[in-house]
Amino acid sequence: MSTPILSIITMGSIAAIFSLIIAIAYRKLKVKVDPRVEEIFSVLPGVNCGACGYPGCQNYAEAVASGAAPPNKCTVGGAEVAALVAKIMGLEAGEVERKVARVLCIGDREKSVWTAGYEGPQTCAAANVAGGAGKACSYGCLGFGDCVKACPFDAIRMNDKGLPVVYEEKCTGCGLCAEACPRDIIVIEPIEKRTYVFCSSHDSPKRSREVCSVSCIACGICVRLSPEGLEMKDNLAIVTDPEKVSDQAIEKCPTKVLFKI
Amino acid sequence: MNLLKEFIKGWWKENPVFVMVLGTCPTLAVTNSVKNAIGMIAAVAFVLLGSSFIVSLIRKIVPNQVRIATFIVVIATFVTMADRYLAAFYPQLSKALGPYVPLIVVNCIILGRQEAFASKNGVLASVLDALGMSIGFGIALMLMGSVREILGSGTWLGMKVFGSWYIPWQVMILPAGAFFVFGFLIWGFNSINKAFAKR
Amino acid sequence: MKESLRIVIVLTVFSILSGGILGWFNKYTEKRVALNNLTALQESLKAVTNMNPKIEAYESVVKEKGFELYKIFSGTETVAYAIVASGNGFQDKIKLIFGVKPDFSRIIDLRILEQKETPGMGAKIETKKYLEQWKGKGADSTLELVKKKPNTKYQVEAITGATVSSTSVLNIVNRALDRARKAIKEAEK
Amino acid sequence: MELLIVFISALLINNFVLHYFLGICPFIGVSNRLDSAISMGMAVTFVMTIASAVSWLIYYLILVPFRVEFLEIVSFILVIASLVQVVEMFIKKASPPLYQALGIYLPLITTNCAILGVALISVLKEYSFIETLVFSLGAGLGFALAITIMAGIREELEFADVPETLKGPGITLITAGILALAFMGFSGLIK
Repeated sequence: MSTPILSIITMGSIAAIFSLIIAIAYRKLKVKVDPRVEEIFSVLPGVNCGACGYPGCQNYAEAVASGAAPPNKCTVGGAEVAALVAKIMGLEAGEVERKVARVLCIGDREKSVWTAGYEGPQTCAAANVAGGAGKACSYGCLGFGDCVKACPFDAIRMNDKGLPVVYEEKCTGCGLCAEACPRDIIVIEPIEKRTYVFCSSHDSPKRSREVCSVSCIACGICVRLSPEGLEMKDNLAIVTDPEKVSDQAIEKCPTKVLFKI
Repeated sequence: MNLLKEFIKGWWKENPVFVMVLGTCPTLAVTNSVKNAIGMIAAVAFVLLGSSFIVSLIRKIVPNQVRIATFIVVIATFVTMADRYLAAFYPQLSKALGPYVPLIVVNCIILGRQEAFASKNGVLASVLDALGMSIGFGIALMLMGSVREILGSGTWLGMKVFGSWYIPWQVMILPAGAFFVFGFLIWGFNSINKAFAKR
Repeated sequence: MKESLRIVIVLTVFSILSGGILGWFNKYTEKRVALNNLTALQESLKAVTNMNPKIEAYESVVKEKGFELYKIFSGTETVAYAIVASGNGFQDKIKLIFGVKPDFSRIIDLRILEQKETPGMGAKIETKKYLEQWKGKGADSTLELVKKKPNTKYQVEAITGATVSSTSVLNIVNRALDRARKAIKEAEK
Repeated sequence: MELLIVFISALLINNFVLHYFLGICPFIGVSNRLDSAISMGMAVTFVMTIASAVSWLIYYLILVPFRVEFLEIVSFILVIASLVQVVEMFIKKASPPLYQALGIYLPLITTNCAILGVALISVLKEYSFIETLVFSLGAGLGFALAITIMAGIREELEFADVPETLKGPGITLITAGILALAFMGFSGLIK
């Protein structure tokens, strides 16, 4: 018998035996799996290269489905896969609209008071531990860009005055920047919500005037003008319903902290 | 999904070796000389193109449980053809590459591209993507091969680069050197990307 | 049931297809590969016995794992023996071939076929300088390694900085010689 | 005695990761946590031994008699892929805790160069069945040893002041280079 026939028989028999084993195993060993894991796994490249730090895509899919892992750890898949996975997870949470990051502080180097220089490690986390790196306001943005480093989509960048700026079209609302910010001034909100009090300081009116020229000094004018849209909580006005915030309240705000982007 | 982007992305932005760190086994193993690197690039390119073409054709009819097994059989067929061809017509190169030609079967790039791309997109896109990835792989291997050969044995493709005053830096041909060169190249690669990203 | 049937059919069909293609493809390359191996063997035989053995001029006496013995003829009379032997080197296997006079008095020449010794040090066993000295070495008793210039035909000079590789080559040759002598005695009985 | 030499050479001298460059992808990817590295090492050793045993049987019982040695690549990888698929299904069903610790690495193993590498190299070196088993055990443990050491080092690296662009694969490879240098010390162990 010539070699090609022999090789066909060999390959055919090996494949037949093993595919039979797989088929039987598949039928007998069926195991119920969370449908979302299947859905995410189908989107992942399936290279099982472990670059995401998880040993294999199946394990990473399970981690994302159970919420233990962020949707963008798959370097091989890059941005498209991350967006897809985020969508699957996002979709799962019910609302359809996209979420974006908002930075609730506009006190950059010029507008806020800095009482000391800082030589320590150039990260917000370290600066925050070292007493706020000389920034008088103990709630405001330190400007060392931990959020920028954390963002895998390059959707947030520091402007020249040391304040992070969010690029809405790139932001997938994954929340990594919010996690990275030691002062928790970044919030993840639906994209439609555009009116905020861009300050997170709970200092007393006197103290907040001293430390920053664009801080919420808890004067209460905006709350009085549109009570349904705003609420004063511990010396800081917070927007509860963006539609109910009247233009008058925005004009009347003495430090121009309440506005619509 | 414009096809040009698929083709170009494999060259630098999503270079399979430096960015996705796939296919590292041959990258480290055969780049002790540029001649071997070229041999490996040709083999991988042939296999990647062939299998991407076939996989994108058959992707609809393969059930999920045997997806990896079937794709691997297709890839292995191409690899065996490449291996037999090299052994027959280029015996020196086949001996130099040794066990690494058959190991292209489990090369993470090829199976990666089949699973991530070819099994989800049309034929033309898959072939273009495979071509792009092969070029990216080629660039990476040529870079690695040249650095290691020039430093390690003072020659490039056999031609003497330095005069006789240069004492070859032996470690570059050794496995340890391969790791160092690859590590530094990735470092350089990331720094360049970061610089571009910043602007 | 249908699903598992599909599994079996798809995988088997593809494997058969691949088996067929490879079988057919192999038919073309097989002859060339065999030819390459044959010419490689003849090259090495010629190199170590500096005779030009035409295809029918040699005969394989012993072919085992790690040891092969060939008898070289010129006309009908045995002109030399060629021994292929391999053993553990510094890093990995070393495979070498050497020619011996029919009466096992002298080694004609020696070539290294395969080695993965450390480049620059152990790898020097492939250089001309090292291989030259093997010509004419005594083959009728065990050879020994010396660090300086050898003065008898049973001494081989080691490569500085690669003593382990040099000793390995020496051990392989000594073991191969003993084995060859035994094989020849049996062949004559 | 011969078996010990084969074992030691696979474990230390020609370590599969640091000398033969096999199994680098998981070596870089999964070596950031010690526990996952150890489980990965065990899973690789476990499948490697079975895979090379089955491959040896196929080679000497089917391929050689039929003189179709060129099929070795296709048949070995087919066996490995199916074996991994079945073992994964079996462990997932039999004991989920074991699957949690070990099974999740199994799909990773099909694309692992080391497994096919062991099978091919043991055929290349014409090892007997016992030698192949010992060789693959040594190779698997060598892989596990290398990846565990690397995981230990990388856990320390988390706190080191590594330049931004060097983090991830870059620093791992340079550390692996130093490890490879250290492992070169084992050469010449066997005369």
